[in-house]
Amino acid sequence: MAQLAASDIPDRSYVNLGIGLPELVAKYVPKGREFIYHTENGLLGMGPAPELGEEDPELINAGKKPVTTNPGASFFHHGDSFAMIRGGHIDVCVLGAMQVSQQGDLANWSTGTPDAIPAVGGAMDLIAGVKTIYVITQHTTKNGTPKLLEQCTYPLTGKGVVTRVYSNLAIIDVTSRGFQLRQLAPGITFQEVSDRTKASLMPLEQEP
Amino acid sequence: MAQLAASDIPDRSYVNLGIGLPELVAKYVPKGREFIYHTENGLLGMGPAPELGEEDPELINAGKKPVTTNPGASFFHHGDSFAMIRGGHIDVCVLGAMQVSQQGDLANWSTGTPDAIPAVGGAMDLIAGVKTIYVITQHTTKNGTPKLLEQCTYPLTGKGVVTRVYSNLAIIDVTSRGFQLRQLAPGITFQEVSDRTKASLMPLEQEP
Amino acid sequence: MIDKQVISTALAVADIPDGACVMIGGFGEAGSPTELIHALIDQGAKNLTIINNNTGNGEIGLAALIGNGQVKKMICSYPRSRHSKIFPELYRAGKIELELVPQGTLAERIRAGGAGIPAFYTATTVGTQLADGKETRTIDGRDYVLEYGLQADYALIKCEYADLTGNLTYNKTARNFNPLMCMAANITIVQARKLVGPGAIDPEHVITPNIFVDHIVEISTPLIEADLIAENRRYP
Amino acid sequence: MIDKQVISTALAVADIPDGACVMIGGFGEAGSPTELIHALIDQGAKNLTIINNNTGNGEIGLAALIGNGQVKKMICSYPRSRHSKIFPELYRAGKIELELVPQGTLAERIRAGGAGIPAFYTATTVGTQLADGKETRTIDGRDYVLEYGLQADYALIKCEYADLTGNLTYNKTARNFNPLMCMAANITIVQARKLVGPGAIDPEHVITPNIFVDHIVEISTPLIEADLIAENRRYP
Repeated sequence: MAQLAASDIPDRSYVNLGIGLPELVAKYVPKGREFIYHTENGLLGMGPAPELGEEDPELINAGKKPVTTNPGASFFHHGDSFAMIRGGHIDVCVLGAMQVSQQGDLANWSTGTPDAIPAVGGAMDLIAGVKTIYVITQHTTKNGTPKLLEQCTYPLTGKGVVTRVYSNLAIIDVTSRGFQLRQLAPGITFQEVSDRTKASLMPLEQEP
Repeated sequence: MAQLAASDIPDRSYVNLGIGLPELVAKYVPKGREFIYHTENGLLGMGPAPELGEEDPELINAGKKPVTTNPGASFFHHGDSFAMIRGGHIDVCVLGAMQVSQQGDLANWSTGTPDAIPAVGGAMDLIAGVKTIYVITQHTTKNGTPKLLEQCTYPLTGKGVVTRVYSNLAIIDVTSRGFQLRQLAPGITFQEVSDRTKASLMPLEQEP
Repeated sequence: MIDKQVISTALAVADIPDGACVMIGGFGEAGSPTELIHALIDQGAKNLTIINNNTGNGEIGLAALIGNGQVKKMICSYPRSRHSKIFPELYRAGKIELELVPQGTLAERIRAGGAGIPAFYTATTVGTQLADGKETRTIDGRDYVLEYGLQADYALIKCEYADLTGNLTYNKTARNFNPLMCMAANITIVQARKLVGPGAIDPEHVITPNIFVDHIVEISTPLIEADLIAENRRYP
Repeated sequence: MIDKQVISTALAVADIPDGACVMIGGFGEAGSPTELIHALIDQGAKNLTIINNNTGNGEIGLAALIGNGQVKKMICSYPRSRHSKIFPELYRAGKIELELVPQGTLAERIRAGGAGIPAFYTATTVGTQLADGKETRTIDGRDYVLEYGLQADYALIKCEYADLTGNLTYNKTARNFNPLMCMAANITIVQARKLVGPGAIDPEHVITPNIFVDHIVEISTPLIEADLIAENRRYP
């Protein structure tokens, strides 16, 4: 998934990766391309994790894990960092999801249950500001509940923002007509993906 | 005038000086006090003019004249510079005036005549943002027309903002009851000041 | 000469009254003024409103301040994290208020508070429940919500270098919210890893100009939060 | 490796079309990208809207661009100054439009345009004729006017050091509007006094991060406007 997502990102893109699965995208920069990674806590040109023992507790990413800097990096404060996000300067953001609707709505910050501690971080800012939003996620929850739905039931992070979903079963575009299959994972059939998607899924042949 | 204005500025104040007469204030820092001068084009800790031949065309003040930096100076962009002004961080601003009204209205950017090129610069921002606004001015225009008035006739820079006027004839406070004489220049009588002021002027005895 | 040095963290925070609104810099551990927070615990001010991106980790720093019952309300973007347990417990028990603000809106509201902008429009939260009850407006065909600037009585800040006049620099991603909070607080109290003379910081490299700084304490070897948490340490 | 260098000012400005909105950095002479402006005069784009604090001096740089009839409208705070004569003449003759914006509001509108803030409130101009026709609102008992963000198709910028990835630093008060305009323009074109390799600028000292920069031309010995004006030079 992460590798396929990386292969769809254009050369020289400014990219923000969400916490968790999306972080894996950084491992698969395609040959001949260069991505500049932005982390919203104030670093552009983020490099990989440091060697053990080389960590600086004040050089971390948005997930609060130690990172390094690449040549051409720069530090800035949160105001400037979110100016980059809100101002539309980040090209691609890859985020995790709890739910994605066929209109491109994303829910990834709260289950909405009464005892949940609500915590949004920078997700709503990224969703509102970044040009292209990719989602990378397991196709269903651990107990098999579909995450791709006609309507999200969890509180939204943003409306009509997701353009493509990379799951363990398929790559699916969000189009004006709903979910459109783009590519199946090896050994997976259209029917298997469709069965695990709680919304209409257009097969490859119906592509306009 | 400039010296008297300087003597009313508290120690450690952050001070912005308007172009022209107000610039003279910088020559009269009272003994035992330190002022930090802000120039809105992006410098805090502005020092005096450089020696001849030491000028840097990219180290200038708001009047576009060469300046120097004092120890503890810092450079910043216009956004941060006017954040200092608009955010109420500058303690005192000394400005020139075309007209001041007894309500503390200031007019100093345009005569409002049809062929005038309107030019406001940073005057309205300073007026709106700085805690204390002093005006330093000749008491009348060159041809004797009063500048202290019941109402300004020129377009306003800001309403109800001037707290004190230093003129060549007197120091005058702007109070809720109007102009209040505070100090006469040597050899000047109350009557002389009052005659050259086109508004009611309260003499020293009436001070509350 | 201007000299904003204070000789102890205790003196630096001595005047913070009950009910104050206090901004605390840092994003997780990076840039967190742990020594100043501990001094505030010793000092004991109550009913505080605290503005920080998070709610602290383990039982030290901000988490300990909350655990000590000094905080009435948190304004933050992400009140839970791997090592955060004190805030979630109090929140579930209804013993602490929470105003949840998206991280970028939080940063912009603090910047606005410092820059004299009382309110601004942003697309963040449009169409979500965090926009409920907020004024909206359509500008050039897109919807935005109205957000208000945030100001505080005090800010507690950690920096790398400070000069005696109050110019500051930060270490890497420890910069985060600190420069914004310096601008938005009435009184800004700074713990500096290294205090230097005026002019020792190149005017081109100053991140926070001295106009935004009031008091500085030198803490040359600050606590490392991750180590304290690994050791299950608590404060006091 | 990312390399944003362009080999000539002519190539750098070649794509600017008629009718474009162009931000030009600088405050008076400091930070003014004179060589890029002269390239734009050679290139000939017409009906431009120009955003700059001033309107240029003498008959070079921005004043020459205006004098060459390429500018339809100026957005600025201070269109007259000691050596400014071309704009005043055209303005009095009704041959150029002017949108007068207070300097701080101009800076904040550009910053807002770059930061995705479509509109904000400010106390500047309240009670003056520059607030005529503007929406006002009372917040916490004080009156404010609503101002909108400014964006541009292009920005012409002068910096001191640029690295090949587009990170920039500036020289002293030449910083002024330049970093804000880099943020607010769709395409940012920079003239650098010195072009260096990636990593040559300390990440802590970068003023404009490379995300805001598109094309860089090295101009190691830029024109000194004051000298040209003293010599009554004109361009072309």
